Amino acid sequence: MTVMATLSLSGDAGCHVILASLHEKLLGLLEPHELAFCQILKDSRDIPDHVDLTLVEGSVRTENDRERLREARARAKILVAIGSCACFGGIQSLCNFVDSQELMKETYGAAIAEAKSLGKNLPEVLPKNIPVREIVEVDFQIPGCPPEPDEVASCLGAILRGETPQLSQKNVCDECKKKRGGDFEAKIRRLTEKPSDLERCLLELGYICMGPATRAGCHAKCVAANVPCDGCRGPADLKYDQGVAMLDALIAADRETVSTYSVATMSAMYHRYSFATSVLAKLLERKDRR
Amino acid sequence: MDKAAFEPKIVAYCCWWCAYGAADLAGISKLTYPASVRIVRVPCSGRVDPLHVLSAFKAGAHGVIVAGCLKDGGCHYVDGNMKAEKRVKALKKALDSVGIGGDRLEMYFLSAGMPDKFVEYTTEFARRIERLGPVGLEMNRE
Amino acid sequence: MSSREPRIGVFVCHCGLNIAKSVDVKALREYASKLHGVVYAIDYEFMCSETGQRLIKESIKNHGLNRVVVASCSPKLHELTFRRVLSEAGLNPFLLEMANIREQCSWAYLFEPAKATEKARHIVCASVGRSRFLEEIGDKEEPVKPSTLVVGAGVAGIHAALGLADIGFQVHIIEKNPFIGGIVAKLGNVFPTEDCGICIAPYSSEMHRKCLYKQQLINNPLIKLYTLSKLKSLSGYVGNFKARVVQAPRRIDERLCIGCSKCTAVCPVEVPNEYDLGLSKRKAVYVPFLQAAPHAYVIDGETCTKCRKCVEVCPTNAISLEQNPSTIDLEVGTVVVAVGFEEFEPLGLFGFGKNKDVITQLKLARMIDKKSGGEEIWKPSDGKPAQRIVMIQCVGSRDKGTHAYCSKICCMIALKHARTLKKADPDLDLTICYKDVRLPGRNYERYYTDCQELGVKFLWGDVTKVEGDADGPLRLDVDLATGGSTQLDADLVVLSSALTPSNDTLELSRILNLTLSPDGFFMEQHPKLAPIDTNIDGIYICGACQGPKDIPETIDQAIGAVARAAIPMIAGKIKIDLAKAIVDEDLCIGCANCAAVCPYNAIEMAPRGTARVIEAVCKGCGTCVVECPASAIQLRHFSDRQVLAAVEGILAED
Amino acid sequence: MSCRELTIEPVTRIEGHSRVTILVDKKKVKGARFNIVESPRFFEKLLEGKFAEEAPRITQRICGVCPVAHHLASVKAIEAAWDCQPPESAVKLRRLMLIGQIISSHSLHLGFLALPDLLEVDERSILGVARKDPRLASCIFKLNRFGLQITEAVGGRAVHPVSAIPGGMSKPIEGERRDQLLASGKECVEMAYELAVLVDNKVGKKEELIECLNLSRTRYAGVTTDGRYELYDGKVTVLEPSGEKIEFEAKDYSDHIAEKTVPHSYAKHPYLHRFGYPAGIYRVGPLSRLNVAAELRGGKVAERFRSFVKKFGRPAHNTLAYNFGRAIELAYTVEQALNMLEDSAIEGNDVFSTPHPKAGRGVGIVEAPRGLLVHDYQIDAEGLITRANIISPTTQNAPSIESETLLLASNLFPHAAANLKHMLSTIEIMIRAYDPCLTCSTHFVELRKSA
Repeated sequence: MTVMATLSLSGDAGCHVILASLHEKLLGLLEPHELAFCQILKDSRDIPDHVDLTLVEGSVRTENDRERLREARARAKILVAIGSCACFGGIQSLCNFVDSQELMKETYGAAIAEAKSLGKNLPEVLPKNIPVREIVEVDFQIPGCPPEPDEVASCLGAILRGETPQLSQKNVCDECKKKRGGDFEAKIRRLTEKPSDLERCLLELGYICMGPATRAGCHAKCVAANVPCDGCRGPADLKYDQGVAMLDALIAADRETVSTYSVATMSAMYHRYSFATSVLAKLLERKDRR
Repeated sequence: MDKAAFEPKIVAYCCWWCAYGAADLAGISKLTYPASVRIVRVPCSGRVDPLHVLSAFKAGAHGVIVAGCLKDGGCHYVDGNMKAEKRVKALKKALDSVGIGGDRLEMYFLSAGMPDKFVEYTTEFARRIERLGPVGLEMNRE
Repeated sequence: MSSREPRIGVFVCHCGLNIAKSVDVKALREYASKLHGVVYAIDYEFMCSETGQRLIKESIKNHGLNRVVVASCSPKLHELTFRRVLSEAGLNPFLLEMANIREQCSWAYLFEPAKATEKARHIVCASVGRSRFLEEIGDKEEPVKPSTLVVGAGVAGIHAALGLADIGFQVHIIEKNPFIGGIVAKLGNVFPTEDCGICIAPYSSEMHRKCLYKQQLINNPLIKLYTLSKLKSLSGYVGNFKARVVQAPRRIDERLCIGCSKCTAVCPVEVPNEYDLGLSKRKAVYVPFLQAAPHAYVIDGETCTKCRKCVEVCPTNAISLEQNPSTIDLEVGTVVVAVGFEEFEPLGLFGFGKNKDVITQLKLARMIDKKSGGEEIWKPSDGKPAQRIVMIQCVGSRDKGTHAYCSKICCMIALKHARTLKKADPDLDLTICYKDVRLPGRNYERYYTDCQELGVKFLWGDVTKVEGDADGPLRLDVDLATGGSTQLDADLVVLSSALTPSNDTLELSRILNLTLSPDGFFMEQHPKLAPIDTNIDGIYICGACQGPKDIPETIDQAIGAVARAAIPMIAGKIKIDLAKAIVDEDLCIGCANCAAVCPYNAIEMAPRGTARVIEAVCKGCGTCVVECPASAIQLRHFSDRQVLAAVEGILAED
Repeated sequence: MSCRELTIEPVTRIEGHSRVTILVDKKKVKGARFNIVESPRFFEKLLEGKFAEEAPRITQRICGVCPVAHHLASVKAIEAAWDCQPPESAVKLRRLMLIGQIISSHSLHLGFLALPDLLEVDERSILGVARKDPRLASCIFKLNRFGLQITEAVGGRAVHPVSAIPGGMSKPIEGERRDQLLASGKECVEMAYELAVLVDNKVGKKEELIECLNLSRTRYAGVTTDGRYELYDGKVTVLEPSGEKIEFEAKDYSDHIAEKTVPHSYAKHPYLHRFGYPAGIYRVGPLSRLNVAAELRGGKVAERFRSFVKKFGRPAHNTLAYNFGRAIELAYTVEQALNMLEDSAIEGNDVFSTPHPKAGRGVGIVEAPRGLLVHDYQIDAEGLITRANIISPTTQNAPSIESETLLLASNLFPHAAANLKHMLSTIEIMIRAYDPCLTCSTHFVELRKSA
């Protein structure tokens, strides 16, 4: 019997919604095992001392997140980061552009920002939003915002059987049904413009479609709905910087708008979920001035 | 930090055919240039990925030079230098908005036979970086 | 393989005192020995010496090294040397990394040992860091087609074509003009042998048979000549080039034309003859001169009025006025470029273009060639004899305003013409205004002494002005090099004008992806070591398209090109190292960005939609790597990981 | 001092991280706090400088449980700023998608979070429910799946849909998908109704618990159109305990609602400005929607609604009535979904009219499963967001949750000496009834500051 736990850090609980949406499959996965801790789905106050498999959803934004994560890691044999917040820091990392002091000040007022937290009962907000991997060792990552239910089920199934789960090694374009013509429009198109040809590759039409730089496995659903991929599954090969790869390609394609808008604006286009892992984010952390 | 004591670190991505050759020739001619300029060999300035530039800053560089062949036919890979120029232009903007500053990145064009230019450019750039000082975190947001 | 834990050996070279004088090599070795992955470090006086090389080989064996860092001179000097050392020691040559601590370090900070030593540490740290990620890179073989495309049928192209055919290779030679021979055919007698420029090699009967215009080229079964033809595109790579040639219509079938000249006789159109630089006229259907090859007439489509008179008189029905351009596709293993030069048209200089009696040496050559024995040289303005001739040297050469280079053969041309004229008419007043007289070839100096003996006047100085009245003589102001100035009167001024790249050079450089020198001539791969090779494997250059040169030198180069082109074709195969771009098919989305940006067309889209690098074509510039949105393409030996390792290393704090 | 703190941490089976702290001495409760410990994610700040048309996709990441609500409130705010009217077919699709959201969220809450308590199963989780009543669990799953399927068919994805873009929808619904939904819908209508009856029967019998949670007397806010039940569009209606109603336009919300920063929560407390704090505290969500709506039109569900009104009065104040209300809404929305799907107009192809970005401010409101949701953006001439404000339902319920915690603890504590655990678990049941979504709640930047 495998003892399991789930931990929610800073995120939107969408991964738990995905777990719940496994329905009968969830029961099947859980039935011979024990879900010892899952604050959202069952009454449980503490992570037990020994857990075989812990799923972590969300990124680390507060001191409390960090402590709970470290505790979870210490008690877990296998720790799996689930969802793009846990894997790459998620969408909230786009705030890493702004100093946390300033964020707190603008949100709650100067006095509170000074204290770094709203009061003694509340955890301190860390200077930035951090992916799980940068705090503790992660055994496996299931990316996606949200992750694909089938993928979650198959990965968990594999882990429970003691196997290494497999994710697609290809890019979203591999699963995309749109047709490519070979020429790219130099203009950057925004969503406010309807695609002139619904059969045609959105990147070629000028939309910033992250398909080329994003791991497949989602069946290119967004693009099938005529909306460009926004890269929620992160890069297919984790050693690459998803957004910079796309930035390069956009510069190459003479897409002038890339240099018209600030990086903060464009990061929401090509680094929407993986900004915290990007080299750009690391640059923000450089403070060699005293 | 005392500005006078500031020793910048500058990465110079030099294309193998021209800029690297010019740097070699500078040495051969016993010309000196700031020791803060640290040369990284690339086959062509067109090989310099924005990732390389950003990573240099991440790794602690205070300035980055991309040096390629002369414009108008000087590039040994046809037009790699022009592609590099385009990227550098876009990257300067990116560096502005992440608080590094686009001034810390520059592209130079020279031929293998221009050791004097290599010295002139690198010296001038190193001065600029010394003036700018260490990398700060002033956000440049509109 | 890379999966093996790196065992790095660092070899610090003193280079005598070249490095050791400013870099503390012992300290550097000590520092290197502590870097991550380094299992062995040693310093030695000369790593490139036999003993140094043996030291590396033995260390590889004794210490089980699988990466070698040599901290010495620039890799431009000895990378290949040390790669060979690795090969000989049984290591893949690409597991070598050189740390350039001489050119980049010891020589640049010659008198600042502390600075030099510190910088050497950074450089070694970068090399060691990068070496950790080096991978073995193999090579592969590709077949080479035994045929050559020669572009340009002047003296260089013709000799290259004949040489290759002599070895037994199929040659396709294309010429943009209707007739072969290039500029040399216009020169009359040529130095140093004063023989016919059209024949070039007159002395022995055996040689004489090689005369260009004795149908050598035309009759050789291995040579196919395409006149009026231009290269439109070239794809592929050494051994497997695909060329597309477009041939303009001759409008007269070469095979049917018997050269009877009936067509010319009836043609009503008369225009200046380009061959004679306008000194004579030709018809719209013509041969420019009697010996012209191929000996078939041509109809100049620009000026022909289509009156069809020629068609009516042609006894063999060889004429077809409605002929269209045709496209010819050729597959060849190698390409020789021999498109020659043009004479610089010095408009606005020394009254050229304004005054008819200011001409260039090429025109003078045509005049000398045309005049009969006793005739005098005449003034083009009125046809009267020119009694006073002044030649001005270095027009458009050695001059920052036009061309900075020396055109190399103008001195000889001027002397040749002066000698010829003075011999024919000892009373002629002939002055040469020169900057320097440069005559470095065998038997060339004789022209100078002959001219002196014949009474040619040499005036050392710069001509500052040439002015002419309507009727009077031309008046020249000369600043003398010896000080002061003087004035000369002349009936005829002859400008020794520069040699410039032929008009097609730029376009051709784009079609062939060849680089050009700053002067605009084709750039050889190396001025000394590879004077005939280009930046593209399998494409060779010879003759004046590479820079001004005389006929002997041109033919030397043409023969050199024969040898260079023959090497891969005789071998029948080429070895291609695989330090090229490589596609990860899993990640590739088939967007073809890489194929679009590749300057060499080295990437093709495979039928299943992913990109594929043609290693033989790829030059390893790596621009495709940057443009891939899917991070699916990498450049071997300069992968992102390898470049970043060098950057991280070079910035690492001690 | 002999004060001590009783805490519940984390409060379970709710979305997000929170803690209840009750300060007691020997005899009575001195104070109570509902700490939302959930980390702030600063979405309002994050939106600044971003393309406005991307906001619907970005802001839905505020909540994985009710993304459609954020998706739609966001797109409506932008359309308001750009004076852009989506075609009728697009509005139909959006309404359907929002209904899908209510179905999936309510079924999730009832089945996974609330029912384990109300059925008093051994293991308080869906597993416990499934063991005790497999058929019920299967119903819950089917309903949840139906909701997610609607979102996927209309929105392109089941969670975090993508199709709502300023100007309409990126695609119509495919005929095949509509047929599939119709088939599942027909199966679900009966199940949803049965579930409402079950909640009524099982929970209705818990007289003691119902009595115990009949504490709050707040105001209620919800969207109505001409006084009728509404989810997607309309005016904000505030119902006084007296039964009087105040109505205002969405865009004027900031004139009516003020906020108070409280030092123990990363969520701020909003209240109706004209009544002051804490008198101006109001509640939102299923209970409010049923309170502010004059009636529910429909078949058997209307009957349920009448029985609900009969049981809890008007306005219904009992916090446990949230669960009843949720069950009724679930049955009602399934019915509505089926009605919409049966109308072939839902397949309309004209779903997009090109918007013209311009500078301006826009407010978008919808009823999220947990209540009123407001998105308010300032957009510049380039179409970049310069300022954003988002008020989520749970934020609005938080003050009431806290005050009710104090009331409940005060009531129970004197009798709880022997069974402190019972008291704490009752407090949790109360909190759960609100179905709080705490990740949503910590996004609250700008309202009129309280004195």
